Amino acid sequence: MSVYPYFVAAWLMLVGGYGIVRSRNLVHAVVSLSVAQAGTYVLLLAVGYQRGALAPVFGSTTKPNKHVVDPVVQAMTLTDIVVSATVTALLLALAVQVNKRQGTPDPDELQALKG
Amino acid sequence: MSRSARLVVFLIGAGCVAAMFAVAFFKMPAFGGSMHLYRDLAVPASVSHYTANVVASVNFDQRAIDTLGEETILVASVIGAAVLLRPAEEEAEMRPKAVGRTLEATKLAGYLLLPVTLLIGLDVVLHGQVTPGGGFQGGVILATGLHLLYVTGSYRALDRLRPLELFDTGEAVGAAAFAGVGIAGIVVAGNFLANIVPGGTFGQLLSAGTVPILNGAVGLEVGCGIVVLVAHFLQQDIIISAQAEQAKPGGSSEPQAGERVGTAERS
Amino acid sequence: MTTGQLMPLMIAIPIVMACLILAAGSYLPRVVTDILATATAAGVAGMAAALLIHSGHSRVVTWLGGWRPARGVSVGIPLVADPLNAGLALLVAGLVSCALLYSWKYMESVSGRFFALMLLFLAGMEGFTLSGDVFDMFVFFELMGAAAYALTGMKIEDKTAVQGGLIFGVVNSLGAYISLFGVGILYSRFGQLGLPQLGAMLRQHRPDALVIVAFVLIITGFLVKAAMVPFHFWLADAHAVAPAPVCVLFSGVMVELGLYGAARVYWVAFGGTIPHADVTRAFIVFGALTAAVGAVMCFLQRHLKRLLAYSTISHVGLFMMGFAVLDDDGTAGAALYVVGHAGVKSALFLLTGILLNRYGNVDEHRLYGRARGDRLTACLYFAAALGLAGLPPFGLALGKSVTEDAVAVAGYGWAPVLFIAVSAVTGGAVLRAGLRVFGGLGPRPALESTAGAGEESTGGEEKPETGGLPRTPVTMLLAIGILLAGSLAAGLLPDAGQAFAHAAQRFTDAAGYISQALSHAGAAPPRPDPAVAWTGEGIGLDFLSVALALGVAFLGLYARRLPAALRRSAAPARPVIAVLRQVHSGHIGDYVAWLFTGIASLTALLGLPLL
Amino acid sequence: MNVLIVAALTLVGLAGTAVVAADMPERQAVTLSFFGLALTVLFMAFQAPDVALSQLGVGAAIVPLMVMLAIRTISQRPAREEEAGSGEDKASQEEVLPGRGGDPP
Repeated sequence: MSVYPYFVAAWLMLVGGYGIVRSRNLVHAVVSLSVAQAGTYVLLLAVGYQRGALAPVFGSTTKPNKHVVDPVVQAMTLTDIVVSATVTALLLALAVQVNKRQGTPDPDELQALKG
Repeated sequence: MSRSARLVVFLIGAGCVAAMFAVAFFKMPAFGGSMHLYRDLAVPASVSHYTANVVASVNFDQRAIDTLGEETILVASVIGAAVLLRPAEEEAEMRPKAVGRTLEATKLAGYLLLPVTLLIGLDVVLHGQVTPGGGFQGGVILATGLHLLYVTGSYRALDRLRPLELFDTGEAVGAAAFAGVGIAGIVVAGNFLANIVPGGTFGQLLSAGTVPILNGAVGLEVGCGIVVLVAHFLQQDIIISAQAEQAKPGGSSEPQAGERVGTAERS
Repeated sequence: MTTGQLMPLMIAIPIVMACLILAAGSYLPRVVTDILATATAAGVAGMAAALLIHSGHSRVVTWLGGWRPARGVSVGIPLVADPLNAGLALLVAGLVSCALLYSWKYMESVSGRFFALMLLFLAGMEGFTLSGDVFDMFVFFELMGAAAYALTGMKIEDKTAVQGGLIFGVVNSLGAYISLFGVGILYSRFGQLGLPQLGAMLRQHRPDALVIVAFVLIITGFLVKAAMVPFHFWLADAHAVAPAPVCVLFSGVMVELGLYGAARVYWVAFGGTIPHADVTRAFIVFGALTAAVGAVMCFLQRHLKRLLAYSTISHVGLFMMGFAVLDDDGTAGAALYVVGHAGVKSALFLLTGILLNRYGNVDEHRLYGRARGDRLTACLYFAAALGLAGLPPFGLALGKSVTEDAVAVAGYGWAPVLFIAVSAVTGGAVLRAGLRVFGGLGPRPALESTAGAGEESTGGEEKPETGGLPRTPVTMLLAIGILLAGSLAAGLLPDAGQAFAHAAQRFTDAAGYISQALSHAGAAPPRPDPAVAWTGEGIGLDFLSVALALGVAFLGLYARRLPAALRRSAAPARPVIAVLRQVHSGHIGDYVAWLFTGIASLTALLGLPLL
Repeated sequence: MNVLIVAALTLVGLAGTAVVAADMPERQAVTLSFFGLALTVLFMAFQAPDVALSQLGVGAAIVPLMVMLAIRTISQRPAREEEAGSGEDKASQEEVLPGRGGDPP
C-alpha cells in the first residue's frame, strides 16, 4: 500500500505517452498528453498526504494546527491544473488548424515536415 | 518509422523508465507518512498573515510569483488561441443560422440557474482566503455559468450579450492588476508581491491582506479569459467556414444560408 | 531602489506592458504599439545591464514577498543573479529588442497580439533565467513554451507552421511534465523546492537511486528544450516554420536557456552529491552525438531555415561539451561561444527572413542566383556565414578556441577535431547556400516538378510573412547590424574574455551561491579567474576551420563534377544518410518514443557506474 | 479511509487507460470528462478540496467542452475540405464535377 499511489502516477504518465505514440488523431494525442500530466497531479498529492490528517483549511471548527495535509503540493497541483487547461486549449487550436490545412487529423498521413 | 517500429522503440524506452520509477519509488518515504518539512513552515507563516486557507496563503502570499507565472500562462494561451483560431485569409465569418429549438423546460432551468451560478462563482472568488476555492476556481464557475445563455438561448443570444472586446480587456486588466499589486509591494514594502495590506481578523472576509485582492484579480482574469477561449472555439466550429465552400451551388453544411459578415475576405 | 528589486521588475513590467497592448491594442495606431513594445524590451535590457554590472561584485539575491530563510529553510522563492545569468538575461532582452525592431512592418493581421506574445515570451525567459526555485523554473518554462507554441503556429495559412507548432508543443510540454515528476520525487524526501536549500541538504547525502532518478527527470525537460540528441527532433520542425524574428529568439537564446537550466540545477543542487566524473562522461558523449548528427543533417538540407536549425543543434552539442567538463575554463568558453553564436545565428535567420519576404520562398535550389542584385544583404550574409564558420574577430571564434582547448585539457584529446569538423560542415553548408543564392555559382540544381517530392521539406511553398516589401526597410538592416556588431564586440573588446572568465568562476562556485542565498554571508574568497584570451594556437585552428568550411562549400557546389572514383568513396555514407532522413520523420509519435528512449539511455549512462 | 483511497486510485488508473484507449473521436470527450470526475473524487480522498474544485471545473467541464468543439470542427471539416481542397492529388476527378468552385490557392 505504501507505494501503490506512486505506481498509479507512473502508470498514468506512461499510458499517456503510449496514447500519443499510438494515436491516429491529433486531438487524441493532445488528450493523451493531458492524461500523462494527470500522473504528476497524483504523484504530487500522494507525496503530500498524511494518514489521518485533515484538509489544510482552518476555521471556526478546526483551530490552526500542524496535523494537516501538505498545502504546498496542493498549490503546485493547482498551478499544474491551470497549465494543463491552457496548454491543452492551445494545442487543440493547433490541431484544428493542422486538420484544416492538411485535410486529415491523422499524424501518419501528415506530409508537411520530412527529412 | 513504421507504426510497429515506433511501438517497439517506445516500449523499450518506457520499460526502462518504468524500472527507473520503481527503483526510485521504493526509496521514497512511505505513502501517508507524517514528515512534511514545508508544511511545518507554511502553516505558521499562513497563520501569521491571518489566512485561514493555507493553500490560498501558499498560492497568493508565500509563493505568489508562481501564481503570477500561472496567470500569465493563461493570458498567453488565450492570446495564442485567439491568434491561432482567427479566420484565415480565405475564410470568413458567417451569420449563424438559428438551428433547432430548445425545450421550454431547459430555457426555464437555464434562466433560473444563470444568476445562481454567477452568485456562487462570485462567492467562491471572494471567500478564497477563508474557504476552499479562490480566484481560479471561482473564475471557472463564472465562465461556465455565462454559457448557460447558449444552452438556453441560441448562439446569437450569447454573441449579443457577450461582447468579446470587453472580455479581452477584462482579462488584460486582471493580469495587469496582479502584476500591479506586486509592483505596489516593492513601492510600499520594498519586496515584490509583499503582503502590504493590514491582516484583518483571522477567518473573516476581510483578512489575509493582499490575498483577497489577488484572488479578485485572478477571478476577473480567469473568468474573462476562459469565456474568450471558449468563444474562439465556438466561433471556429459554428460561424467560420472556408470561402470556397460558400461559392458551391449545393451545400450540405448548415451555415450555407448565412450571408457573410466576415471582415477578413481575401482581397 | 536596490538592484535586488530590479529582478522582479524585469519579469513584471513586460507582463504589464503586454496587457496594456492587449487591452488598448485596437485603439492605438500600429506605430505606437511597435514603439511601446520595443521600448519595453530595451528598458528590460537596461535593467539587465545594471544587474550585470552590480552582480560583478557579489551575487544579487532577493527573497520575494520578504520571506527570508531561517536555519537554511524558507517558504519563499529566491531570485538570484550572478554575472552569468545576468549576462544571459541581458542577451535575452537584447535579442527580443532586435527581433521587435526587425518586425516593425510585420504581419498586419495579428500585429497587436504578436507584440503582446513577444513580451510575454520575454517575461517567461527572464523569469526562468533569474529564478532560484525548481518549481518556479517549471512555471516560467511553461510560460516560455505557451508563448512559443502560439508564435510558431502564427502563420496559420502555412500547413507546416501549424504542424511544427503542434509537434513543438506536445514534445516540450511532455518534457516539462517529466521534469515536474522529478521535482515531485525530490520533494518527497527533502521537502524544499529552492535550489540553495536543496543544495545544502543534498551535500550531506550519498547519491542513491532516488537522487539520480530525480536529477535525470528534472533535467530531461531542460534537455528537451536544449535539443540534446534523442530529444532534438522538434527543433528543426519548429524553427523551419516560425516567423524570422521568432526564430531569432529560438536559436539565439531559448535553446541555450535549456542548457543553462540543466547546468544551474546540477551545479547548485546536485553538484555536491553526484560525482563530476560521471556527469562529465555522460554529457561529453551526448554532446558529441548531438554535434555530429546536427552537422550531418545541416549539410543535407536545402530549406534555409532547417539548415540553420540543424546548425543550432550541432552548436548546442558543442556548448554541452563545454559545460560538461565542469570547470571554469569550459564554462567560460561555452558562455562566450553561446553569446558569439547568438549574434551570428540571429543575423542569419533575419537575412533568411528578408529572402523569404522578397522572393517568396527559402528553398536553396529555387533561389539559385536570384539574389545576385542586392550587395548589402549579400555581404551581411557572407560576414555572418564566415563568422559561423569561426572567422577570428568574431566572439564565436574566441569561444570555440577556448572551449575546445578546455575540453582537450580535460582529457578528451579528440575534441578539437570534432569542434573543427562541426564548424567546417555547418559553416560550409551555410556558405554553400549563400554562394548559390547570392553568387549563382555551381551547376544549376535540377528542380523537381512537384514542390517537395515528399522525401524532404524544401521550403518551396512557405508563405511570405509581409506583403512582399519592394525595398528592405532600414529597421530590418539595423537589427541585423546590431546583432553582428554584438558578436564582434564579444570577440574584440579587450576585457570581454576576463569578464566571461569571472562570470564562469562565480557560476561554478556553488558553495558561494548557497551560502550567500541562505545566510547573506559575504562572498567566498574568490578563486583566480581562468585565462580567457586569444591564443596563437586558437587563432590557427579557427582559420583552419574557416578554410575547411570554404572547401566543404565548394565540395557541396561541385559534387557532381568530381571524378567518379571520389563519388564512389562516398557510397558507404548513403545508407547512413537515408536512415537519418527517415528518422527525422515529422511524426509526433516517433518523437515521443525517442523521448522515453533518451531518458532511459541518459539514466543508464549516468546511473550504472554508481551502482 | 485507506479503502476509499485505493478504490479512487484504481478508478483513476482505469479511467486514464480508458481515455487513451478511446480511439473513436466521439467518445473522447465523454471519457475525458469521466476521467476528470474520477480525479476529483481522488483529490477529495487526498484531503485536497481546492484542487478537487478546480479539477471539477477544468477537467470535467471546460477541457472536455473544448475537446468536443475541436472534434466537431474536425469531423465537419473533411467533408468540405475533401471537395474543396483536394485538387492536386485527385486531379483526374476535376472534370467529373463540373462547375465546382476553384481550389483555395
